[in-house]
Amino acid sequence: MPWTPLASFEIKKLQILDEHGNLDEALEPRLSAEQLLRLYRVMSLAREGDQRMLKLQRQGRVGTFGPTTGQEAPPAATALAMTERDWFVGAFRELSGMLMRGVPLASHYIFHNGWEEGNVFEAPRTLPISIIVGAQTLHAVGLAYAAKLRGERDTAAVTFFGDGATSEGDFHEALNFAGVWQAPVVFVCQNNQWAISIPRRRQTRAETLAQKAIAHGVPAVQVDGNDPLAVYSAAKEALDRAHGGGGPTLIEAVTYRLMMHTTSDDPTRYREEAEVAEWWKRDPLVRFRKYLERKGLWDDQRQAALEEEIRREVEEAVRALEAAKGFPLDAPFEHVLGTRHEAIERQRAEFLAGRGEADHG
Amino acid sequence: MPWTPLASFEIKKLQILDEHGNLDEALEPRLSAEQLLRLYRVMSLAREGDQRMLKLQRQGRVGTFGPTTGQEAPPAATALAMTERDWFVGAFRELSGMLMRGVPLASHYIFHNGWEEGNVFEAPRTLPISIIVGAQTLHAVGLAYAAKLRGERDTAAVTFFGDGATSEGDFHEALNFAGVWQAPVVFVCQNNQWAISIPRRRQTRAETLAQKAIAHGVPAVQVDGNDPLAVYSAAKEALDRAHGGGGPTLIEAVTYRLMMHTTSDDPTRYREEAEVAEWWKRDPLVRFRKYLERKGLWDDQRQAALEEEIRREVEEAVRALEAAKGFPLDAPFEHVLGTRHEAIERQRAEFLAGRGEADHG
Amino acid sequence: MAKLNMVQALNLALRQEMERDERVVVLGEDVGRDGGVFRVTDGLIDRFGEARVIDTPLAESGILGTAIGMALGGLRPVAEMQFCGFSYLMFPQLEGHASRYRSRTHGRYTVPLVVRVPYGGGVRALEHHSEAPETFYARIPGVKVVVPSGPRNARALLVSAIRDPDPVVFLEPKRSYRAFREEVPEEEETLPIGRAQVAAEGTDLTVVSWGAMMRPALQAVEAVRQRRGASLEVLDLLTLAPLDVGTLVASFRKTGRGVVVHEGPRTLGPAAEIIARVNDEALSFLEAPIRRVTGWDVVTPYFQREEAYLPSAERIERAIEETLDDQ
Amino acid sequence: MAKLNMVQALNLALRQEMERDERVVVLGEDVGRDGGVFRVTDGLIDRFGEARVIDTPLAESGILGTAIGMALGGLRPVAEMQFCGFSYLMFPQLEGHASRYRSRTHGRYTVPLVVRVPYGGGVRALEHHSEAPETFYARIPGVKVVVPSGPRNARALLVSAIRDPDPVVFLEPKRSYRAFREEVPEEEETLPIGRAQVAAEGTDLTVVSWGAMMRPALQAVEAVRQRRGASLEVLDLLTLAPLDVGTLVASFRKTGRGVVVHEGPRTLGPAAEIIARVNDEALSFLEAPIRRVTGWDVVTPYFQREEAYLPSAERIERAIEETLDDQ
Ligand SMILES: Cc1ncc(C[n+]2csc(CCOP(=O)(O)OP(=O)(O)O)c2C)c(N)n1
Ligand SMILES: Cc1ncc(C[n+]2csc(CCOP(=O)(O)OP(=O)(O)O)c2C)c(N)n1
Ligand SMILES: [Mg+2]
Ligand SMILES: [Mg+2]
Repeated sequence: MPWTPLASFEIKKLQILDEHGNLDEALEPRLSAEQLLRLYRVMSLAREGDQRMLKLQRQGRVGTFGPTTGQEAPPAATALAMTERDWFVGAFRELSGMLMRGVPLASHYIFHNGWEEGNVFEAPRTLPISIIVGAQTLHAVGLAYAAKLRGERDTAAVTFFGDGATSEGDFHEALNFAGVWQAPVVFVCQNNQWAISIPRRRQTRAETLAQKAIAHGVPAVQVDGNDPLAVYSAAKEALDRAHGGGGPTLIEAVTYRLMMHTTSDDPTRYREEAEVAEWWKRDPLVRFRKYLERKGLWDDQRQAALEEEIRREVEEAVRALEAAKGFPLDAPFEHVLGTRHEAIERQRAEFLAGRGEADHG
Repeated sequence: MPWTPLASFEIKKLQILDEHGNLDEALEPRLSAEQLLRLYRVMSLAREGDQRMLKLQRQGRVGTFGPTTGQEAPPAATALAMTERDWFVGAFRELSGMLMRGVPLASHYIFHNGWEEGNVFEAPRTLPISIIVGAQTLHAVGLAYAAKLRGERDTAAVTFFGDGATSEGDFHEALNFAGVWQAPVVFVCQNNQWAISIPRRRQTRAETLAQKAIAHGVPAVQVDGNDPLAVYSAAKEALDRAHGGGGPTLIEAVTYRLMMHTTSDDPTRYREEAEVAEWWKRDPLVRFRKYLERKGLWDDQRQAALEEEIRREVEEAVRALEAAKGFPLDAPFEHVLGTRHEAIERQRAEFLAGRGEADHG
Repeated sequence: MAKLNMVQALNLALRQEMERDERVVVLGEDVGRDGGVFRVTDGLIDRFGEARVIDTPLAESGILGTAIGMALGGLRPVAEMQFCGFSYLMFPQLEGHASRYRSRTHGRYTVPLVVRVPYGGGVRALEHHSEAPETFYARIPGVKVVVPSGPRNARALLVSAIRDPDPVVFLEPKRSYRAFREEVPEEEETLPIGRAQVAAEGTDLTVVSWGAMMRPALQAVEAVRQRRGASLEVLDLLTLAPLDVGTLVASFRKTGRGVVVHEGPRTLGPAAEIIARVNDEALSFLEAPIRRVTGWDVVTPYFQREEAYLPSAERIERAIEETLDDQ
Repeated sequence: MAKLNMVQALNLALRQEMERDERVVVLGEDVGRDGGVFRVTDGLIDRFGEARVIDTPLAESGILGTAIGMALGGLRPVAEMQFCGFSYLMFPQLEGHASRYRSRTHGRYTVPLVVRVPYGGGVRALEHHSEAPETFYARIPGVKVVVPSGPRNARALLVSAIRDPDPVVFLEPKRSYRAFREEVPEEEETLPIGRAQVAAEGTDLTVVSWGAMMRPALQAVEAVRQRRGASLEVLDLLTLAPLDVGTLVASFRKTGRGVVVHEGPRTLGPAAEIIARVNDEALSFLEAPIRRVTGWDVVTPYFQREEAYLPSAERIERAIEETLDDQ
């Protein structure tokens, strides 16, 4: 009686499609050919859109951004499991998921070219990029609470964040609120092994990031984040639970940031090329393509056609980026408040007058 | 291989002396008679000092405060396990621990009578009361880091906080930093079941508070917080680990807030008297007295003598409280910065001139 | 009409808005079963249930962060910070997100919410319970800051704040919570956000204040008026952001003299901005330096020294006299 | 003497102070192996080891909170916030504890630490990377706020800040990090905290600024001087809290006219306090309203609109001309 066991916990890892393309058929999710091909297409578009953007950045045609290459699976496969009624609340490395939600690639470019206009897109219930690490996880919990309060059983909120974000207090407050409220939230941690220069093992002493949910009585699982099938299955299960009133889940998706943190970063200062090379072997696109091929859904010809199609789509986005200029300079005055106030309008007038003079002078 | 168990965890509970005074002899800590009597004395003084303060508050002789009655064991027994080289970093419900550290009861009264002077005491490495819930836990981690950096192997930092505090982001950041740094910190959660009106089960979905440490790879244990022997043993083990370079520990001490949250609070609005009555039966003082009696260290006569002694000590503190007045009004100007600045000095002069006039006018 | 104190008036506003609009929810520490530590939310949980009157875990960033999500999701959350000194924990969510979703998305997503913050001194409280943080919030573009001074305007302004499309920090002067009562009509009343009120008209000098300081300010004005028959104008700002510059400037153009009263430290307090606005638009009308009767640039002292540090009617009186006497 | 840019000068200060005083430690996100995202801490980890150059987990409140503990424990921590927009997460620890241990314990416990914060616009960065938060920090009693404007004073002020007995928020104008070089002596140099510098003497008008805005301000001054031969005084504040009121007031008494330039929003920006101080002590010397060339009261726009929104040499020039022309 003096030393009583009170509670015990276990964290498990899910992998369905391994890096060699081997499949665990018992766990294979039931996805239609159309869904599988959409997933592959979106991941491929994200990869190509990302790589093209790196060039644009080097040419000064967009500003600083965080490449997503290598991390296409967690956002895209999760978004595939979502419906239009679910909320998508990302951080800044979820390009594939935003594309799956219907955000135009051009919006992503325009945003990263320093225009708020890049955040004005029609994709349903999809919030723009959130830069402050960890903060957005709380918004997801509030969105989920609102849905629950209104009896919208078909609505959950899905939020994404990195391994580094699990150190921020906001992340824990979000998990805790979600646990207490049994709010329909899916927390997806993209553990890409690095937070800028800080490796995962120096971010926290915990052996897994999934176990952070134990602190808040929230179920959690680790998945191979380069395995789109595992991510999909875990996300689907978590979403089903959320929709069914079963509350939140944390999914740790183990993946890797193959590029620099952002285009301002030089990763050779802090990590080994060998490590990066090792992770290239686990490229989610290669693995998924093999899977599609084995299912008879894919071949070289289709691949060539897709590549051509994507090339055109990316070119179109680049053209849209180039066309996106000349937006009204005084928009910040227009959108700072939802009501008009003399003090603001007078500053706007002063601003515009100054611009006019400056343009002439 | 697809569903791989990755990690498992267990939380245990320690009790040595149960509420009927039954002892688990195998686990009984080796404390000298002097130590045991000191512990009993300090807990008794805290109880009496607290109850007397309630009356002082009702008479308007001190301001709002949070009574500690019922929670004497965790701070006092932990402080007994500490040395002068360890840091004591409390919240606001650790009167017994502060007394054990050598903080005069009078200082506690003077602080709660609205004088910063109540924070100026000689007790070694003992920080004043910290009101912002959770914030102080980070200071403890920094103190521990400093000690470790300087090679002070005999120094750990011990920080106290409530069940409610475990919801604050700062608490998690503190645990995480301590885990990564393997800093010599002992986190003592006084889980007194309530955070003002919020019961423990609505504070978090977690079954125990101890398990919050799992999120950060930090070992944790739950103890019966009304059992001074269990608290002492857990604290001693955690301190030994910290001093030995083994890093941080979280101790959840399960106890109960027998009084109101603070003197401004009316607990009948939100909790049942029956629950309170149930916990009075687990009074740590009653239990510990029985233990001392069985060990032949205590009897009614000694009890009477102690009560008399404590009564006198408390009266002395009340007298010191009454005497503590007339402190310089401009002390806030003196202590806002460590260097002199004209702008501040001119305000001080303006302040003093204004007081002078007001006094005459 | 019922005679209500400010706590009751705020409670009335919340009750009626929750009845009128089911999107309105209340959240915070102890706002439910306990009715809030000041009882502003008293009884709401019985009327509207636990789902709309939400006792949250103890985490201020969590409270505002989830309130932002609720607002994005179509609710109208009214969050409570238990005391001013703890409200800073929600500052990053306020500055980083509540204030920005509108501008970030050019209006596609907005965050209509209210954060109620009991603030200011005078109630013999512990450390961190008596701060006056107006500046921190009024300085954030995209946030409105409202401060009532009495039960009636508190009720009307809270209703307006709840219906406002923007995040509103609603500072409640806790010293005024139970200090006095006013007639507050049962029927709906609102007051426009962004407008100051002329509490008394006059031509010799303008006294500007808000919140709990309105009472000593009015006392001081009355004393000076009686003693020397001066004609004193008094402005009750009611909104600190966006500032009602028009009313301020008009008054100073008329009087040419002024005293601004607030509790928080002098440096970078709202008085500084008011003086700067007068400098911008009415400098040539000024006949004397505008005096600031404010807290000092020190850490808010514990309560034994508090009264000596808070602006008092005497200090305000003296400042008015000196400013009137200035050549 | 070596010609250094500001990054190198700050690095020199850190290196020398760490050599001189083993209590000095550096902590923050990516300050170690990576050398800081701006390379201010470059090479320190190789020289002083991981224990004194601490790559922390990603948590700003954690960084400042543990730095407070380190300072209480006898170290001299220099914490880095990666960008201004994330520094608000440490605000509660700064306001609630760093600024208060001294006053709370009447000097028994103190918190000598430095928080370095890269701040301000002009580097085409993402949202939250370009804010100018001077007011938030300068408004906290018990905190000092220092802003260098060039490599040499950056080095000298950082040394002073590290040796200062109080918490110092050290705002580094990131636009100036690599913009230009100055001779910076290898030998120790310090500059007093709390003192402004007269960057140019003049009698017709005073321009007040600090940080990155010093360069456009000086450009504008030069242009106006050349165009109309005006005698313009320029103050580089260097410390924003506590303010060097003496130097400010003396200058305005001499010139009677002024322009204050800063990046952050106008409302409640430091310019307001400067104007209020002049109102307090030099109003009768004023011949024209002091003009504020500042950011606007809007959310900091994304980088395409940034240059249009930041004070430019042209705007400053215009304000100087208008102020000189005022009757
Ligand atoms: C609150 C906050 N602090 C610091 C930063 C600067 N920063 C941007 S991304 C990043 C690392 C994030 O790491 P992680 O969460 O693992 O996400 P990843 O970048 O790897 O996708 C940091 C420190 C920030 N954006 N927000
Ligand atoms: C950051 C913060 N938020 C709110 C408060 C107001 N408050 C004081 S104590 C308390 C409850 C604390 O509960 P717990 O941590 O369980 O400690 P206990 O009071 O039970 O000892 C609250 C909400 C505070 N002091 N600090
Ligand atoms: Mg990462
Ligand atoms: Mg408690």
